[in-house]
Amino acid sequence: MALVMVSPVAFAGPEEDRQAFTAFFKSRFPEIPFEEFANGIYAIDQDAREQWQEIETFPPYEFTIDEGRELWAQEFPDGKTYADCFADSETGVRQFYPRFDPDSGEVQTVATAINQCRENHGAERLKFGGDEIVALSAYMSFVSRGQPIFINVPVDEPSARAAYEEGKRFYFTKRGQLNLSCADCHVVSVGQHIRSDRLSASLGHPTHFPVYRSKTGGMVTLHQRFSGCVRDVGAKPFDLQSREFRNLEYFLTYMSNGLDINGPGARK
Amino acid sequence: MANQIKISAKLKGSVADVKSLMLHPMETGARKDPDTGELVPAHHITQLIFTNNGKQVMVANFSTAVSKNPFFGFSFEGAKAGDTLKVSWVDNKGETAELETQLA
Amino acid sequence: MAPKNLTFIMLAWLLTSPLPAHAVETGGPNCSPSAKQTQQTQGRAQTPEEQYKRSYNEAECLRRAAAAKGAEWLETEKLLLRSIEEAGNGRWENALALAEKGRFQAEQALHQAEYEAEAWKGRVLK
Amino acid sequence: MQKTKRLFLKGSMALLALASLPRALLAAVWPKESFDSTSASGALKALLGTDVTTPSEQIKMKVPEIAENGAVVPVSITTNLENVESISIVVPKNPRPLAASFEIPTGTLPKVSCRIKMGETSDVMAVVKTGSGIFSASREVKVTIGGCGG
Repeated sequence: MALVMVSPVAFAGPEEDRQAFTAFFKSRFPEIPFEEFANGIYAIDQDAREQWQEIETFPPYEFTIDEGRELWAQEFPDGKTYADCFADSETGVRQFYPRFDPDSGEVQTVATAINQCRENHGAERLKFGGDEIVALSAYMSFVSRGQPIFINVPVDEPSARAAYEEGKRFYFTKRGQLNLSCADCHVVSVGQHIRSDRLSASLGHPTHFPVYRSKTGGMVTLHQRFSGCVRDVGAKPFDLQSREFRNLEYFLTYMSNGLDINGPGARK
Repeated sequence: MANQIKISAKLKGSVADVKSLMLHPMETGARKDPDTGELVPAHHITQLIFTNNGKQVMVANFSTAVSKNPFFGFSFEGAKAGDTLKVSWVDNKGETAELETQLA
Repeated sequence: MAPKNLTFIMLAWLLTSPLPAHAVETGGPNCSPSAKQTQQTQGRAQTPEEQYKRSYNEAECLRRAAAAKGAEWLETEKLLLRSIEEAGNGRWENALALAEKGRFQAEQALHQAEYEAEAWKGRVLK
Repeated sequence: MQKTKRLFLKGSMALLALASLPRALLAAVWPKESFDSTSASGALKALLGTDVTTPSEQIKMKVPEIAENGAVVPVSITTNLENVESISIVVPKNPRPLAASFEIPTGTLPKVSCRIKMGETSDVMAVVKTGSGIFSASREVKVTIGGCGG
């Protein structure tokens, strides 16, 4: 009985999922080149794009990048720095996150990796969504600008695949009082108006975070954005960096493999 | 991190194209603190002044209706490489910030 | 979109589930399947207070069941907390109305989660 | 190309000395009365002595048709008019319509850009004072209630 109900598609491999995912957006927006999806809604909405470009000429997140650069160079109590945890290459490491961490058996994001690094070197963990961790991840995105996302779901790690599948399930599951899934807005209704906003494509969603949002006049992380979306459909959000959100990020970022990191970004 | 200014100045011949960004809350005085419900007092940059080699090239007067972390761009003639462009602001609380940069 | 039999499933679930009616004051109801109802009200009309407490406990157990599935709605817990506040002021009718709203939401969230357990697979792009 | 012009406000030096502002800012006075005015007309009168402006097609404005967010509306103004002394941005429907005013000394191009807040859909007026008069241009910017930010 259960076997009959399981659609084979739901268990297609990550790479087949990704190809189907990108093919959908390619057929929905044949005029938009693949790499443009890294620009989120501004790949689709021209009037908004001009305002965005104007703000990107001198974006308010520049202060945050500076702060992150300073924090990156600070020494931990044992004299080490972040560079000892992350490869201190010119192209950064943002494009490789989230990644499956065999030690913990869980998905590690930039934020959890930052805290892991601090813990390993005798520094206190930072509060997720707090100024310092956001500045650090903004700086790390900045360093990785132009690097294509390269997320791996190792085939020899069943837990990695399970985490990916859990993220995929989250993405396609309707939730909340409005009974909407991520895919309902950002795949099925992509480009449609929701009041005065247009719905962005999920392809490219993770490339540009954290973002400076005009609405709040501050930085917003991907998980804060997840939280906002879950709230918007009338469901109780999960915690920042919860297993649910990390797995969702794993799936969503895998779907954007090959797109360039272009964070941090400015958003309305 | 307070009182920061960022400036970018590009020379095109003798014209300097100046863009600047200031870290400032630009509180209108009409916003309520979500935690306390109290009005947050107005706190905004009132005046932004640019000088090039000591000569004033721009005075920008701002109200509270200029966006948080204000951006301001303008251009002036008669600039050359090596000139000292200086920007300073003052806000309604009397706080100030300034920054100097060499045109290149 | 919702399957026709979900209401039935939920009804069956409700009927077979224990509905402990105690301890709004002591950190919430005991929702474990082995918990027995401690208060029997059969044979006489319930007081508004009893009605409320029963409703609240049911709602809170349903809410926890929805939360355990990661399917809790945004306002459910707030509704129930407000009902406790109303109850604390002896406004049993208001308290009951809020608890019932919370119960409705929690039920719907559970319906949703049970339906979605399979339905999401049909939405995966292929 | 541009001629010498008078001080933006006479007597500003004395006023500022009293206010004991930093030396770098001893240049011009912040036109408080105009900024405090709750009408566009009042703001212009306080700032320029009159609220009568001549519409001019030589003023080019770049503003969005629909603001992505009323908190950050990019505004760029440039003009071919000569002897420009000041450029001001007025949003008649804002609680305090005068958003910003820029003093343009000789040698500075009449070309400014900034980002402003708008409470609701309104015209955005560019008011340009030159040696020969006061000119204006106007464009409507729609401010809508967002959905969820894209």
